[in-house]
Amino acid sequence: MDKENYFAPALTAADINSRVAYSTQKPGVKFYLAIALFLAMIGFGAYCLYTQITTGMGVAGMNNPVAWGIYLTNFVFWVGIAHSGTLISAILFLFRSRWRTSVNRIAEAMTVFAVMMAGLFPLIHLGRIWFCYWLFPYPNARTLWVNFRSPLNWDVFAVSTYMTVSTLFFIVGMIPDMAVLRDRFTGVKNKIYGIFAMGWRGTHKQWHHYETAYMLFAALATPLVISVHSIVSWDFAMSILPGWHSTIFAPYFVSGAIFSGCAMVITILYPLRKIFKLEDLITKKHFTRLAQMMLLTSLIVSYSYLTEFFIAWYSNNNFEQESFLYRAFGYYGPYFWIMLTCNMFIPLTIFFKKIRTNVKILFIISIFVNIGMWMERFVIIITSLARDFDPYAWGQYSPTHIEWGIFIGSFGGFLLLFFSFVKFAPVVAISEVKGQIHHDMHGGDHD
Amino acid sequence: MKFSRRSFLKSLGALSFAMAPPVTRGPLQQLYPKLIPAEEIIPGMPYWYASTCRECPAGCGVMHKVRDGNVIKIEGNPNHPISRGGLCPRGQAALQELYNIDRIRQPIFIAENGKQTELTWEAALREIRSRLITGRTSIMTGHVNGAQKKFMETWLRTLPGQNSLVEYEPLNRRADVQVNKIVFNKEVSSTYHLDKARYILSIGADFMETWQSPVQHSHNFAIARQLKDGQACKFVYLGISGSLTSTNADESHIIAPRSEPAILLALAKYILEKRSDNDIRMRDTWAESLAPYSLETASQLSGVALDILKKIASDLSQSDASLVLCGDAVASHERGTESVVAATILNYIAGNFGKTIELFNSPDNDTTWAVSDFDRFVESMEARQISTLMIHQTNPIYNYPGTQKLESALRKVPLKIAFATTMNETVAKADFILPIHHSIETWGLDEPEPGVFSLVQPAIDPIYESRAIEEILLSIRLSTDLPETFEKFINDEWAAVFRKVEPSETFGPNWQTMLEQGGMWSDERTMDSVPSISRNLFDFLSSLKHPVIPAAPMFQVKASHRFYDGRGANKSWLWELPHGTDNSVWDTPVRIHPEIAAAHHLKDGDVVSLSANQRTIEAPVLITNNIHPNVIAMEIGAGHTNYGEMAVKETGNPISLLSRTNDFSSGDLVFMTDEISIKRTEKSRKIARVQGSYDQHRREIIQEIPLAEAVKLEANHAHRPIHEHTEIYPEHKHPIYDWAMVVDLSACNGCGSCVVSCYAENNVPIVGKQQVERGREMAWIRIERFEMGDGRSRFLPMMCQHCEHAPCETVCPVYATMHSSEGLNVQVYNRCVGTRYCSNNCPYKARRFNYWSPKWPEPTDRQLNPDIYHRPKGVMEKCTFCSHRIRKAKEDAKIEGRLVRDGEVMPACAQSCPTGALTFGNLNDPESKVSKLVNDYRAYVVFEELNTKPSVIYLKGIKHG
Amino acid sequence: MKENNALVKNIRIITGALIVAGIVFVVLGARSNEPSRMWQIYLVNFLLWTGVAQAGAIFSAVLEITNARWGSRMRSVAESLVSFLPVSIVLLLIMIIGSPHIFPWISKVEIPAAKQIYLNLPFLYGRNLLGMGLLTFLSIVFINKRRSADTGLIERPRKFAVVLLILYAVIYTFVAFDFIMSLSPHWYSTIMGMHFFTACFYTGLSVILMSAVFGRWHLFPADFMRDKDFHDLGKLLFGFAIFWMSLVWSQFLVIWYGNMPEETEFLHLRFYEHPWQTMTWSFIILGFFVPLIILLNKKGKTNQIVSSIVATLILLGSFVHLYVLVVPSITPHHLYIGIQEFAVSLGFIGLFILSHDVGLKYWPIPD
Amino acid sequence: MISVKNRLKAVYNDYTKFIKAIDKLSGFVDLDIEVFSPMPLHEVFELLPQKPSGVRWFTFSGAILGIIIGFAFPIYTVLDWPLITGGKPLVTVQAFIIIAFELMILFGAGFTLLGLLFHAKLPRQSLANYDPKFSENSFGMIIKADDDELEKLRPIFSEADDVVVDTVEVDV
Repeated sequence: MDKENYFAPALTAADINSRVAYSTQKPGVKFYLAIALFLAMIGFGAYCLYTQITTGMGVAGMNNPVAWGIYLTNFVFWVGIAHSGTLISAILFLFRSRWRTSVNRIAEAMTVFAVMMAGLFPLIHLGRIWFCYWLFPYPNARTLWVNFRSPLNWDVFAVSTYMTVSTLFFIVGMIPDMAVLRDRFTGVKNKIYGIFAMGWRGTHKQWHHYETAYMLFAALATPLVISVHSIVSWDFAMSILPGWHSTIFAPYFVSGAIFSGCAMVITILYPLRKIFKLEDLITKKHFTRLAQMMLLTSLIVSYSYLTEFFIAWYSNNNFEQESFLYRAFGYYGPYFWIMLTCNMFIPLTIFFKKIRTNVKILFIISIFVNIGMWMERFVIIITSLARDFDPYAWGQYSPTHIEWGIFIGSFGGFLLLFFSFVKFAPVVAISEVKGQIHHDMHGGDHD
Repeated sequence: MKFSRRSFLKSLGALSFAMAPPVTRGPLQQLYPKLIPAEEIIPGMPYWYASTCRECPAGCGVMHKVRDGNVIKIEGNPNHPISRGGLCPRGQAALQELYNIDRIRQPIFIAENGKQTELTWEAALREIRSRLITGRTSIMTGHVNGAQKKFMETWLRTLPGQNSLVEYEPLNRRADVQVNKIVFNKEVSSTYHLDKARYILSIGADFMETWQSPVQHSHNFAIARQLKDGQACKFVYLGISGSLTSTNADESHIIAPRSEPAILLALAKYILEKRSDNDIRMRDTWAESLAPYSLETASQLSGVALDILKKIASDLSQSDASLVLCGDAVASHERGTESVVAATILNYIAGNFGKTIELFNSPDNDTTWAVSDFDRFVESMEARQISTLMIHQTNPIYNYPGTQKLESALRKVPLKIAFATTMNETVAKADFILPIHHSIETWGLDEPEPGVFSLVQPAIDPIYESRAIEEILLSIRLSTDLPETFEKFINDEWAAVFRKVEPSETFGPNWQTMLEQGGMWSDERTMDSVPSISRNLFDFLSSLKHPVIPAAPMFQVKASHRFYDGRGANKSWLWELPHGTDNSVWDTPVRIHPEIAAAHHLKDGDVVSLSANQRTIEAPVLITNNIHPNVIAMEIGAGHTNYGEMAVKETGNPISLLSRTNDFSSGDLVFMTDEISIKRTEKSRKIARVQGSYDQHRREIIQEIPLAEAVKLEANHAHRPIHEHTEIYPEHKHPIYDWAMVVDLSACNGCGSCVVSCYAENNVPIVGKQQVERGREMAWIRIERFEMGDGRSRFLPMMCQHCEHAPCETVCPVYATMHSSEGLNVQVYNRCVGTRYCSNNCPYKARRFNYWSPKWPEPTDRQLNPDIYHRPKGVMEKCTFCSHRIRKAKEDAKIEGRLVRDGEVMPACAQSCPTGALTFGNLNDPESKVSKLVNDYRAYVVFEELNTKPSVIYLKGIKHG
Repeated sequence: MKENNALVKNIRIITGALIVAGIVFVVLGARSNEPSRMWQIYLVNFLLWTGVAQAGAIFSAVLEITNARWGSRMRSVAESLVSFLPVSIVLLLIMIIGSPHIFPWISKVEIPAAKQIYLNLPFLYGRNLLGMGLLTFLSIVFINKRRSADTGLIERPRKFAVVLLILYAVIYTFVAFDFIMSLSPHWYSTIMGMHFFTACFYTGLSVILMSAVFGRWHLFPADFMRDKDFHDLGKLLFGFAIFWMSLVWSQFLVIWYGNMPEETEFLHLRFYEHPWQTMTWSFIILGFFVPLIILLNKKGKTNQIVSSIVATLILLGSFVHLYVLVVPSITPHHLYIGIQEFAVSLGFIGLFILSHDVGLKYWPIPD
Repeated sequence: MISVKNRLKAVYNDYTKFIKAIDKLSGFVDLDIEVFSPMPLHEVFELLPQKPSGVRWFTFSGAILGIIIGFAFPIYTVLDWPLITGGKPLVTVQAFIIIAFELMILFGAGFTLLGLLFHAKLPRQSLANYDPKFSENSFGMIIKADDDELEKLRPIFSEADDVVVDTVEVDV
């Protein structure tokens, strides 16, 4: 698309190899401290899950009207974050945008690990988690299959497909880089990287098939992203609850996912860039592009909020009107207003060039957006359940320490996987960056 | 359910051995087989035993369902004149007294220092016989009648010394007899027939909860409410504070305490003038003695607007069959009986005697002692005149105000023997505690109402080492006038009754039919002609003084719909049953008017300490404006100190605050006290309420139809199809059966008997106060109360609607819920994984989730219904229209090669409803009651605009003008 | 601009004739005994062609925001479509006359008071005229700015393009609510706005492709657009076909699953009742399956004849799509296909081409 | 039939020399050549044209298979034990479309991986005469040719940094 050069000037292929390999050296003490912290978080989460399984769902905050709590919020939150990776590596590959090359590996890693965390939550929120395998389509002893009409079953297909495809996309994308590392190290590391490189030799035939395969993966991953998060939104839109049953949910949730995904990418890139000294590979321009993506999707999300409120008024349906009034001014009103400020008003500042180019402010904005998007899922799920059709069954919900523990555990798991990935594999797609630099130097104006 | 095969066979054996005379240790005699001449008991088959409920003096006839040696369900006896098939929540919960963790298992001896030692029966009886001192013996019992009363009296008479049978019952029917003595100078009791009334005015008479016989009155009231040829009974309630009955009234107004006589006599005067035609004798004396009363003074005194009183007066005068009931008012102050006299006068002048009220000259019907006499009995004990005291089925330490006096008196009695099924405060004071049979385990003959001889027969072999009380008395001292075994006494009694009622028949063979029927009732009641007014009534009227209404707040103690006079407080079903009007569970809050709350700046849930007559209790506050601004009211139930695990202890016992003043004529307890002081404590205790909001928010869940329009529509049998929407789904058929339920909202009075019946039938677990607060109650059917906008509220029983287009079925990922070919929404417990999406998607929120694994400590697990799957934690459950009953009915029908007849299948809730509001049947059968009602002009469906096409159709309540 | 004025002249003649015929039938139809038959086809054509015209400006604005150079050539083709916008304002004014026959909530269907605040003629036409007028004005200003920025006079109107895009989304959402959703007053769907302006952009893309292909043969310089541009436009069209279908599918699925009578009447009429069922299936096949299959491989996109046929089919599909959205709400029981419909539609097409031709005068295609 | 051919490996550190050599080599027809580079080189694809990769057909067949399974599987299961839920028709095409779409992508991606592994003959372990520098920043090529052809080609590699020639058995 644009001809801008996204890397620091005078960057050669050799520098890239050394720069990226820097992250795969022997880990320092700080690394082990971080890993210990994440393991502690996971431990706490696992303990909370153990108590919930043994004593029963009662330890969590769910009750009769509000039977879904923050486990579902976390599920949609993690799936939303997962989609940013595929967006950056697949969709922008189809648009041939140039700023994605140095960012797509980190984004893909975030995808794979976020979707792993997301995949846990539909199981954790089950009442009888020890029968969770019944959700998968196999005939039980009396040849009773699963109910394919249920949106939760679509979820099973969608999340497992997404996990498989994004992992494949991630591993195939890394084959050439693994070959680079295989050639740099000897001994055990050579063996391990060799397995992942699957005997890659870098011949022009292999590159030819690799490029086609990568393009096909990207072509498949794009509709996959849209469909998976549409299905996640149809978990709620397929019900008849006021506040859930609205046709705009699919594009609303997809743009929300990309919105929170870009925010999480910025949140992770900012510290990563400092720790592993990748300033000249991941430059200010990347942050600006990500911020622009955030601005676009924030506008779509705000559009969806306003449309939902307008249609709730226009529809003159008593349930819808009361449900949205409760959402804005009821017991959970403050969370709604936090969501509105974080998702609608704060991203508008990205219009100004000063903010768009200041990486520190963008990092702060991305934190706000993450909080805002988590609040959005929380508000949608909880307020529509707290007060829906029958005033007899109106109630409240507040998460208990068990639920917060499992939430913290999921963050611990994500960060553990992410940090171990960064230690094990190249943080930036070496061969793609080389390709782009080579292309700039020798390629001339091809398109 | 720890009921291993070995223990099952053991109990099977024991059961067959029990076929011997029910008293296992007695000499073997000719065997009277139980209901079915069972060659052998087929395990798995339910057997029904007709008996009588002894939870309260009303005496409803019940059927006990026995499966494999355990009573699993109590249902009303359809052909018993009092219950007619229905039961109240207390009757349904009697099982929790039988299977109670705090049951006394064998005789206990409590030494001076309070050390309890368990004895065998022989040792206990030997010890008691040795301690027997010649001197006065008295049996302190609750209300007993029929054979048991006769046995005790004859037993006491044969003992040396001047013995007495003391019947202490705080809530009783003595007022009627006393008042009739004043008005007619005759000791006659009166019976009220609500079904014949066209206009009912109730002054504080909560006849749907505790007043006299709630099941019978509710049943008759529902008949009166039905719209037949343009007429439906109108019901107006005037009372000091709101109640379940006042909520069901067409108009309910709050009146000042002690202003009842003024209102009633003013109404009587109005009718006297209006109906100049009818032949009231001594019209002039009436006019002269009623002169000082007028509607104007009555309205100033009571605080009710004048035009309302005028409207009531004109309605009363125009109605041809009216009825005035006077209830709690009698206990509002020591001159309470005056208001009942005034009500009787109003009934007399309105000509209700002979139409809606009948008089009986059977004076010995209600022989409970007046509380004033009980005070003297306590003084006699204090004066060491009583040498032996036997306590049976009563708890005066809890429900008699003079607690300290009674305790010191009891200490003075050398020998105290307590006969009890479960421990309570008074029993704990005895020296010997002897376990007696629960009413389900013993024989008996009760006569709850004149002419009704109701059988009590054991349904199962006694589960612990208990014996019948009569048996114990005989083993203490054989009495010359009594046969040597209680069994023989009962046979003679029934033979005597039989001769009286059916002289032509011989007793032997008919005993069997009588066992099946559950007793004998002579239809023709001895009915007196309307007696003449006694002379001194008029000087009694003239002696009425102008009541002085105290300015300071007054404290009213109300009988509880769930716990009567505090006796049901060890039953978890009753605590978990939401209160009739404010849906609170596991607590009895004190109801306060907003003015008093503002004065003490209280808000809902703050704990106040109430003190009166040198005693103080603590209770949480519940603000309601359905109460007189100067009155605070609290229900009996909490405050038990020694009454088992379930009783609520934090909230105090309201009766202890009452002063021991008694009514001037009937001597009954006064249930109100003037000097009450309210102090705010720092503590606050959130009252667990199951209902989210009481306003319908324009969702028309409860719909009503004005009387005028209903009359027009009923006249031309208008019909209206329920579901007519554009359909984008294909039609699916129900070939044989299409089960549906019709709920008549004009009949349902929100008593909650269906809720407790469902708990008993379907093993619904109890979750406790803290979990109900967090919204995890498990009731499959619940009573929703919504305000109708003009100050009234109405009830709607809500259960799973078994929708044709059920939103819950689509979203279940594992086919745990689906639509059966019979129109039922099937919930498969063992397939459920617990995603809970079905509960989210159900607009009626009729689904419950097991957040914890339910526990039934021994012996409560013996009450579990074996037909129902034991749901573990993490599984969704809901109302299944008692699918196990449907399946059983279909099996029986299949054996006989026919379809299930209409009415053969009755879910537990429909069967137990005293007013017959719930009807269940097969829509495919055009003759069934249900298919006739479904297209009734009053029929509608909740949330019709969601197109879920429910199978539960509601009939609109009728809104009187 | 290659002066092929012989061809241009007879185009003008034909379009002139079509416009006259169109006006005659409009007037006849308005006076006939069932004027709503004419006015509904008038509304369908108005929405279709205004959407296409506006999409031209939006296409240029999107290229401006993403400062993509690949679309620089076809941009001027897109911008020439905008010339129809002023005409559409006039057509909107004319439509005021026919409003009682279009909007059922004026007389036929009574709506609750709260809704009458929003659904009343003065407010409805006020906001739409204002909105469309503003959009027309801004689009024209933007195009002039863009052309002068190309020649380096002023810096790129990037911010202007963003504002134009946001306004487009908001205003066309209200156009959708007013002119499509309000025709069945008790029906509502939150995605209607997004659904409409995406459909307009999608139809606009196909018209841009058609006019680019047609222009390349006859009017514009031969090497005006290379194969690569057609390939990119084809890919964009393919992408938008899927996105448009995902919105149609999302609306259908949510309403079908909810089965709320308020919402399913709209669906029942169009999916399950005889005359409209075939129309619905035809617009789905034309709008989605045809481009999906043909534009899937590279040849389909680069071969101009094939892509122009696909573009026309997409245009036809969009017409039928708007037809199915609007007409069943106005005359639900009778499917009118006759001369009146053809005449009015052709009149609109003539008007569009004529204004397009005038537009080319102001904004010549740079060679 | 096994025949002995000699194999020439040339390594270039400078790109321009390398591309000049490739340019010259592109003249020869059916040359058995393997070009090594650390990144995909579009100039090489143009100079040594290859037919479009077969991976596409794998993806296409995978997608079609996914759709077929996506529809057949739910329909079979629902007809195997027909249960009505929520009043919806037994064969709810609306729900099965979504299942089919997901499986289309799943099988599409799976078959693409198979296609890649098959065409690029990837999961093979031997890295015979592969120079680790090829993956860093230098380019190279390996040509198999019999003697006379080798002679013709030799001058082309004059500018190569390193040239190695040895013999290898090849079955032809």
